[in-house]
Amino acid sequence: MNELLLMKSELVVTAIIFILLFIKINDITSNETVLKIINALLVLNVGAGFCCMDVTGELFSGMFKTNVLIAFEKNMLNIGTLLISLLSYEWLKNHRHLPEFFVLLLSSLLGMFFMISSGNFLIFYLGLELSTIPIAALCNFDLEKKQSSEAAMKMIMSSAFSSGILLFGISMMYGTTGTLSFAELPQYLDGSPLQVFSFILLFTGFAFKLSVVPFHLWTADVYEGSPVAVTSFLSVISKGSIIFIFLTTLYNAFAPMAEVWYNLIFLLSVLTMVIGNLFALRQQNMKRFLAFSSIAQVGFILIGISGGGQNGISSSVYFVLIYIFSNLGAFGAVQLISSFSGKETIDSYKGLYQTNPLLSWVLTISLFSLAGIPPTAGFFGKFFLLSSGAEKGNYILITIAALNMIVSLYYYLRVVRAIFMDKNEQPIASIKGSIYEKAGLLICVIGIIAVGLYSHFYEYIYSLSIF
Amino acid sequence: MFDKLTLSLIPLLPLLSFLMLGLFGRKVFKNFSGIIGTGALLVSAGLSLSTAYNYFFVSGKVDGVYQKITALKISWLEFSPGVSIDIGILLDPISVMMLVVVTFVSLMVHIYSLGYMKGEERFSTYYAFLGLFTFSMLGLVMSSNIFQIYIFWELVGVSSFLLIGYYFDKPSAVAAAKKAFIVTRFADLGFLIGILVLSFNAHTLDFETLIQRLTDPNSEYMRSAIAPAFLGFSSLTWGLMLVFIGGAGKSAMFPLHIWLPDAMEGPTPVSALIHAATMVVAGVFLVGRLFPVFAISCPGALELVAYTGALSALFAAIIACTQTDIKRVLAYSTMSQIGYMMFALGVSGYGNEDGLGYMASMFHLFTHAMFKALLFLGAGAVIHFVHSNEMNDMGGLRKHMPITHITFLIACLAIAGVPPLAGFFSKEEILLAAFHHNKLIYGIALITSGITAFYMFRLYFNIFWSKEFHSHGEHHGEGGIVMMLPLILLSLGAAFAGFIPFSQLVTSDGKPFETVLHLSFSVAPVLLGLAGIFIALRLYKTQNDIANKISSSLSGFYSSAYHKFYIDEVYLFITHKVIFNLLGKPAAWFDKTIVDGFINRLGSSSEKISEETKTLQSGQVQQYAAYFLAGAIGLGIIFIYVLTLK
Amino acid sequence: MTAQDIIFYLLAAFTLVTGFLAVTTTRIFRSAIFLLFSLIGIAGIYFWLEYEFIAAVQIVVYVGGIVVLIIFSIFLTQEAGANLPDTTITKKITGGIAAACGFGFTLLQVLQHNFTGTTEPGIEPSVANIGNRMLGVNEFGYSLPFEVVSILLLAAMVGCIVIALKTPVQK
Amino acid sequence: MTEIGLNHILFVSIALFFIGVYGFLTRRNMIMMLMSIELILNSVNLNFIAFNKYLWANKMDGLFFTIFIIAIAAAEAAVAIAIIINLYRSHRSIDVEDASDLKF
Repeated sequence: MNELLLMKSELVVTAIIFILLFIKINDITSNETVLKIINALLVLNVGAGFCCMDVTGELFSGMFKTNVLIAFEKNMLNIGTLLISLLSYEWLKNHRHLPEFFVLLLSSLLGMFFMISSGNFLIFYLGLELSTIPIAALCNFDLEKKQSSEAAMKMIMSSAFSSGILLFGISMMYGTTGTLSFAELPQYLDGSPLQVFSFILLFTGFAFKLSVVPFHLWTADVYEGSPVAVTSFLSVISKGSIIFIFLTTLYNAFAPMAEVWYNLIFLLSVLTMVIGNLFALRQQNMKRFLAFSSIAQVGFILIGISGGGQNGISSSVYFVLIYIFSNLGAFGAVQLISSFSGKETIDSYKGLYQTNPLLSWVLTISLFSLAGIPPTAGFFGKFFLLSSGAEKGNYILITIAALNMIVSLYYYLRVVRAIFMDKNEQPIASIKGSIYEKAGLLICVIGIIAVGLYSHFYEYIYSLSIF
Repeated sequence: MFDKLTLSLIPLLPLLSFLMLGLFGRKVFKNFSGIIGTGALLVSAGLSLSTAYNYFFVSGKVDGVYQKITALKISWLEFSPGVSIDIGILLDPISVMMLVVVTFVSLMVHIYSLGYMKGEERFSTYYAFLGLFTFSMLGLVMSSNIFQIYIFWELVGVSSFLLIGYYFDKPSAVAAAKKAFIVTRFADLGFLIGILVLSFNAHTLDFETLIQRLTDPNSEYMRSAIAPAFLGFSSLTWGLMLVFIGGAGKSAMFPLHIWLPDAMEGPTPVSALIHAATMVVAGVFLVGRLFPVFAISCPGALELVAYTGALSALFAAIIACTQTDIKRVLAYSTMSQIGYMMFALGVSGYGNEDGLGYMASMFHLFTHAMFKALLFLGAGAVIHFVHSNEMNDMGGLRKHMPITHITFLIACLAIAGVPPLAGFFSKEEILLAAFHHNKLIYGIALITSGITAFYMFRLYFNIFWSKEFHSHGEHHGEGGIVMMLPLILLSLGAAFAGFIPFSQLVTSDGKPFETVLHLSFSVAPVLLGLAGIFIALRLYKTQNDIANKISSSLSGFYSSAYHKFYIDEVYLFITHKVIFNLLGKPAAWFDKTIVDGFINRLGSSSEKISEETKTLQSGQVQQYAAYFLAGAIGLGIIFIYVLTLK
Repeated sequence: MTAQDIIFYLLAAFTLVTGFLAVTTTRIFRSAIFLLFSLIGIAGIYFWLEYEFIAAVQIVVYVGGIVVLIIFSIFLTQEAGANLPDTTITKKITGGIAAACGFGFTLLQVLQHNFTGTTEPGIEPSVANIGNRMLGVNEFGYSLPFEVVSILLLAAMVGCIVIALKTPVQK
Repeated sequence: MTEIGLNHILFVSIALFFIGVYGFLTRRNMIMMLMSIELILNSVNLNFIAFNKYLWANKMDGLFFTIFIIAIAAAEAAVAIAIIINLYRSHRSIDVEDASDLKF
């Protein structure tokens, strides 16, 4: 029984996948009813996630392991998935392949669960592929749109290439150490050049999924072309899951290589922040804009990760929690506007405040949180990331990060300005979202405010961050 | 002692007013919004005054020393072992003084705006923003924790962004709001890193503990903090300098002042509140808050404060002489006066009479709040009347606006340091402190005080005397009782605030001391001030084209000076040729193109780089893969051959 | 040089040459066939290494599955695929340089590395051993990855069907 | 016994890997790119088998990794081909250089 409890998140998600397949095969109900069922199931899934969280243990001789932190991370991903489902109501309502959409989405989620629970390169790799391949298919879910299939093609091609390189790294790592298990790895690591090289190849696999420069080039294209629901899943849930497993592998499996990855992260986080910000400056399409801004955010998370130790874990996980709410809030607003008016450029957002004041505030709060302006949670998240980085005394990195925060502020304000201050002859018409979308946005805003101001969240995560 | 509830109400009332007006203002309260906001602030101001009375005269002093009282402390987050982030209220002489200043000036602005902003479409939004600003400012001054102060510091930034950009249909206002926000945020990040540095050294974020740990030379915290860390400075020095950068940004010190003149695009009462009395002195307050650390442990950082302040004071005063937009004159004047406060802190020592500069700085902060708010509100009345910010459109207004005229004159005399008005006393103390510590700064301060008198009276004469005022169409008088009452109240402050015995109340270590005013010492600054006034009088009281003609061409000056050697021309030569053309114009140019231009160029060049690197994102997935491979191999080469870590 | 060596060299040369031809031949159908040969060559190396089961899987899945799938899709897209303009020479050169540098660098690292293996006795890669482990849940059991892969295949199937299904004409 | 050592096989696999990379970087036909990916995955498989055989025969990690890679390669190829066919429908082309509407 206890062994089943260890895998309960995975089992629940698998069960939902099969329920959905059943619904599809029998073709029983209309889209709206199916969405009701799905949302109810996802709420149940979130609820189930919070039950019996404090089981710790291993299964399959260490291939699968879980603890409270991992359970909490899975809950975060569950909440994010629920939010995406709520926020995409309008788009999903009319989609011909609704159950399949969720089958793929949840398969991907399941893959992430396996990935962050993995104690072994094999499960890690399988989880990674299970989380990637369905997303590539999902990118194509705007079936009539040319851009959607282009995005899917770019996604599958780049990710196949990346996983080829990742696998090459894993195979070399296996050759030099003789083990695939994360727990056994540290004792075989001796820092020989081939190991360093295979570690770097492995690292690029993470970096690709995290959109770390220079492995980020697919990001913006795929984000722009895909349906917003998929984009937000990619940029929030997928990134979050990679950060979690990244932390585990770096701090545990690759602990003896700390010097290498510390320098690697230092180098790449600077590059990532600078490039992400520079490109975000120029974007007109909101999805593309958010893509580059999320690249810059990843640069920030890397700073926290470079701190190492308990602070590194807790600040990164805490930031991901905030990032889920802030980014989904922003994507939710973009999604709503896009599905009602089809407009996605920043220019078309001009004068939004006149017609949709509440939505404007939601978007503004989310962007402020992404920019790290107090008292939104984003500020606290960035503060803890910076202080985790500062613990290593790397003030150069902190200073560059601070400079980048200014640049990012500049472009976030550009959007806010368009919404509130610029004049527009024909602003986007007043949007009446459904109860689902309202609930989703409300949860995001509450999350953005509460996670920052209610310190218990950080304390809780900090208390879990022991490994 | 101090009732927690009462104290918390002081900031919470404006917050409540913000929430009410922000959420329901437009629909429910409409035109009552102003009354609600003002009412909330009236109560808040009353509470602050009673708190101040209670603190200074009843229970604040124990054994002859004003205590630091932590009236409220809620532990918000145990951040890492031993370091907790608290939300609290710290009462000490400067925070109590700031409470009074902030609530009083804010109340005046609230009342004044009832008339000034009447009929605005977003009237209730305006009051909501005022409430938010006041709340954040009060939270800032009451903070007991350096992290708390930072949060409110940022909130002040956000709310001032909203207020400056209030006229959002004016592109210049929007640009100014954005600039103010971004420049101050830039500085704030310095502050944030400074906080990180200090807190990592002291292992605390709490002000009292932090100051105690970083001033005790025997503590282990101190030893690690003063060890050389980076570029030869100790991490303590770095921390304090970074914190000062934050303060310099908010307080518009050179070269981070570029946002201040532009910020004048906001409504004039807002300028009175933000850019005269409250937000801009936050930097001074911050340095004052950490003053023991600066003075005892790190005189080097204090030196930086002193020179930055002195440079800003002189630089801004010179530029103020060249401006024709009356609000810009006041903006530069503010920058100059805050420079005074800064260098006063910079030349101060810690404890007893040594702390004269500290006392003087806080004194000047107090008196400056009065007369500068008055000047802005007076300027607002004038702008309201003339519908223009330009000096050239004004003149001869004394008959049309008698109350404004008199109060404005009082303020000008006060800022010029004419006894016995408020500015005289505080300035004397500053000069005295500077005289004892640093002769160079004393000299700069003296010159600046002369220039100050000159440009203030240039402003005064240009507005109220000069030519006759030709009214175009309808004018609606001075603006009624709601606009005049704040002017009168503030002018009382500007006239009599100097008699408050500050050295008995606000000192660096809490112990009162006696100050003596040496009449002989006052002669020089007062004479210089009067000279400045006199020159302005000769030049601007009546319209005379000699001034323009002479200043326009060099040859013109020589011929007329050769043929008719009038004393006027000597003045003119000194003022227009030397100050205006030789110093003022280049300084203004430098300010506009180099300092300000640097930031603009930074923006445009990063957009340019962004434009040029766009080919990186070519849309070709094979090219992406090539970059991917190159990245992987490149990193491999770097980490195996270049960064050999073994 | 023993016969075994010669067989290996032949297999290796066959694999590499056909692999190279697969990525350089202009005619797409031919390159698919070369790919087929190359994959068979690898299966040959597996045989040579005495990993018969893997060799069998290689032939069944790759040769019988993937390559057929690829050939099938070539037919489906033939009218566009047959006459593609040739790759530009710059692209070929940059691609070639990138690949050659990568090859040289990686090979250098591998050759410089002193591989140390285990001294414990090996396990026979027999079908019985593999089968027992594949479904084992105890130590060295691979039933979890097996289940994960099964879900992955399911998801991939669902995805393929949705995407490749011909969209009915909208009314 | 044979003289063929680990390095010989690694040479083959690395060469095959970069042949695959070369194909991926240069071929314009998306199906060709997919075929290059298969070469890359095969070279990795060869690596795993070689290491398993020569160095770590006491466990069967490498062998099983290979089996799973083969399974995943099949799934990946299937999805990729579905996407390519869909793309072909809308673009009437499977030239990767044509599919570059999304850029900058």
